[in-house]
Amino acid sequence: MTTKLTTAQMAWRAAQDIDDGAYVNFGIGLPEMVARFQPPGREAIFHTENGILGFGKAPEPGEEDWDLINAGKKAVTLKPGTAFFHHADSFAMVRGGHLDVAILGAYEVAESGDLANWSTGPKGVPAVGGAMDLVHGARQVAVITDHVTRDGKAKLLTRCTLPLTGVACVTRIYTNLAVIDIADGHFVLREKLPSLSLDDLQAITGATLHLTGPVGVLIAPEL
Amino acid sequence: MTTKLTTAQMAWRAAQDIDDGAYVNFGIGLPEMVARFQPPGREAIFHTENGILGFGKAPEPGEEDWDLINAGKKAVTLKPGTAFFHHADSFAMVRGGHLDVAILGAYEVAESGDLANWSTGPKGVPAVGGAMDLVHGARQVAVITDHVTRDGKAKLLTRCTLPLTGVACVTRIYTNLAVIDIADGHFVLREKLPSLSLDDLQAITGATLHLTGPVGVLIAPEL
Amino acid sequence: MDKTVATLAEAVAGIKDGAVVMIGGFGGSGAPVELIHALIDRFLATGHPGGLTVVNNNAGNGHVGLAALIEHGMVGKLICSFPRSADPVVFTETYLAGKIKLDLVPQGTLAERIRAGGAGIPAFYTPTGFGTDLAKGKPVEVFDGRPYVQERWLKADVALIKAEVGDRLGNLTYRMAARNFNPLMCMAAAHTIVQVSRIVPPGGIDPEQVITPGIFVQTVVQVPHPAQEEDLNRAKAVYPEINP
Amino acid sequence: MDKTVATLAEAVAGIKDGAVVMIGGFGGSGAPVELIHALIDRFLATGHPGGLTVVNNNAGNGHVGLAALIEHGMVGKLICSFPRSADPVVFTETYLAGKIKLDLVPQGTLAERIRAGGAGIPAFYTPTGFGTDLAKGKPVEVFDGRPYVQERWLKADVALIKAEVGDRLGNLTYRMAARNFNPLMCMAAAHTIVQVSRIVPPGGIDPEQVITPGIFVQTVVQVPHPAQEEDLNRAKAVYPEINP
Repeated sequence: MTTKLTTAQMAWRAAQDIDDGAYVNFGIGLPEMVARFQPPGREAIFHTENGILGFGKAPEPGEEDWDLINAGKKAVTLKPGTAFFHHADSFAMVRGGHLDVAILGAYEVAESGDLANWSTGPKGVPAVGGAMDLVHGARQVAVITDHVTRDGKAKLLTRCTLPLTGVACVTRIYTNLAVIDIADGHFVLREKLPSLSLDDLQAITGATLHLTGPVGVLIAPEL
Repeated sequence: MTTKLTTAQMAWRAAQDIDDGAYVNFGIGLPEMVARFQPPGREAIFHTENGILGFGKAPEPGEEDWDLINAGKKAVTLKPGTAFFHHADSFAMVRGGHLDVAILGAYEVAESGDLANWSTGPKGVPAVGGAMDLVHGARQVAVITDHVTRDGKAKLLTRCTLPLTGVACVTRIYTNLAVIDIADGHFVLREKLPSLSLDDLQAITGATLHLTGPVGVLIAPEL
Repeated sequence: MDKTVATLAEAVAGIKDGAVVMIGGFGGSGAPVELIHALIDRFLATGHPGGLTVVNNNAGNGHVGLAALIEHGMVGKLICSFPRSADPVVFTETYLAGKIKLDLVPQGTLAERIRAGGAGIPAFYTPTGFGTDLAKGKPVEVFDGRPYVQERWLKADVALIKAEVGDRLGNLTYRMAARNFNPLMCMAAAHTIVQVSRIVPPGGIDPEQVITPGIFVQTVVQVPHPAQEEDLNRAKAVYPEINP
Repeated sequence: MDKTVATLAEAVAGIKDGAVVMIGGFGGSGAPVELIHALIDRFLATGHPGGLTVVNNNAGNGHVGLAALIEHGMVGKLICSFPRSADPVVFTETYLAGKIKLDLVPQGTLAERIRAGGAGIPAFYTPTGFGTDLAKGKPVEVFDGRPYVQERWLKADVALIKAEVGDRLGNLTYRMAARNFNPLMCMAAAHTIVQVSRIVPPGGIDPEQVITPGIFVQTVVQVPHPAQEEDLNRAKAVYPEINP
């Protein structure tokens, strides 16, 4: 029985790829956790859609200032060098290619790089937020997601079945089982859990996993 | 012999039409002089393309700060309530319809409202500046100009002969002989010097002057 | 020139039935709660204004501010990017009952459309939304080999804005991330109404620090200690209070 | 992360032959005179970079700054709105001799094209220039009954910027109307090089007062008492001085 990565371990793994000095935007939810695992000695700068660059960690409970929040409406703090700006300037940063990395959640990712992460279908109240903007503009668009749905269905597919967030936009996927790049319309396996065979991983992946070199070992510390 | 208005008197006349609280942009040259004749009790706010709203008069010689200049590169001063902003915001004010009045110079104005004020033809170095932006967006685009050229040729025409700055943009013309509105593709005479007959004025105007009511008396104080 | 008025009631008196009303804020941050409540007061007293089209990033939270505006049936249509919140019950029920129309716009496109409205740019192209349901029916053009969606400007009759410091000329500063959509909406509305925590004389704001120059503002009203929507919701507030 | 470098020479070392270089300023106000002169020094020492395409509102004044860059034959093409000044002799003679190309753009369109380049907007529509020679050949589209010209974004390889205060993260403030095109050009260049009068530690600029957030800046160099182009010209300065 394979021990999947925990969400914290997935976030840790994604954090290892963020360079010193990188400008990063984290989607709401699991992607936000990546900020916690910034490797020592590296200083990435965090961007939030609602107009802050270079914010710090969450305040202590009771210390919140509700004019100092992130895109998920959670309280954050100032750091030396923080800057405030309005929403059009904020999305100029996004759309204009100034972010190095955006890390987002996903319902489905296709081998083409298509992403579906905003709508599970026509029922209920639709909501999109900044997801469709974030998938365009950041130099790298990474997804962090469980490898399969709660029902065990593949989330990595030849083609998305849910409404798209963006076309051909995802460049890397961090799952609880593997790290996969998207290149030339293919999933390229970079790392997998050592206890998991390639065949078993392929069996729960909805499109072919390509290999372009040795597959690395996906490991993360206990967190 | 008719005594034409001096440039100061033309500027004075134009200034009488600027309401309290109006946001105004003055073109380089003669239009800038209009700022000097703001009627007492009225507070108009002056905009300059290079990113100042609400600047004050020229400083004393030797007191200039060359980071505090207008679009004509002349030194201005601060007033309480001045604001600085960048060039895109500055032209958002222009293009976005936020200025009440732009007062510009002219080589030629057509009865259609077409304006030619940036190029006298293909020779030399062409230069346009902000003129083409200013003619669109301001709620009223007024021109201040001698009624005829130095050679005595008409500047108010059925059709401009020089390269256009803008199409159907001018709404009012202040000359040294008359005040003329443009409405429905016609010159409508509002005021003329009392000593000048309508026939004499028409003779030096390149398109028909229409009357839609009594013609006012164009008078200005000695200045 | 003096753009200040003495009361919230006076500030919102001119808003007409059917008006397009931009409301600043991102969630509760930067939301002009007192202006919205003044508009509700007017509606409760006079039956007007109704049938509003509201432009906001969200759709209200709890039973105060924008949520209360919707709960009182004053909003016929909402243009927003994210109609969800910690307590979205008012919008959700109104929407699922078919009593409010929703025009969903990606957040960056919403911001840029509002800026375009303020800047006199009738249309622009963006990569955002290409190939998705939200771009269906919109013109697409390829530039430098990449497809982009054409989006139109967004303008409003009125903007309701929360700022921090203002002067009688309408110059404004904001407070931290409460800035968000507020400066853009100031630009895009024919009549921009601003609540500020503090009115200072002209010159009281350093000209370098003016975020919204007064040309974009028509009305300023002082609200010295504005409510934070998040605090109201944590206190389970409902507007207007039934037992005040 | 530290974007500061110690010398002007280091700051401009990476600019390549044929680069598109945006240069901030409106006339002399906000013009990065020392960065331009450092680039001339490099050219005099190495013969590079040449064949530059420069984007600036003007075309230089006298024989310093941008005028000197042109005078040394480093500029193959200029994109600007107003190539005139108190002493335009350098550009005028170079242009009339056919040694420099000129792309004349209305000033507001120039500003908006640069902002669009920085904001990822490949094209937009403006009323400016419709029906004039400067819009010839450009697509026209009618919105709400009014014709508009389609304009494309403008991007650069490098921007040379003058700011007032900066920190190692690249956050910037400007001085009065020296702001002008500078913040826009920071956004539109792949590599933005800024001279500041003063470098402060992060936090030394109030986060409310940052005009250019550091994300738009790659290199910062301190020039404590920058020359004002207007003062140089009144002193009839020529760069480099023949008798220093």
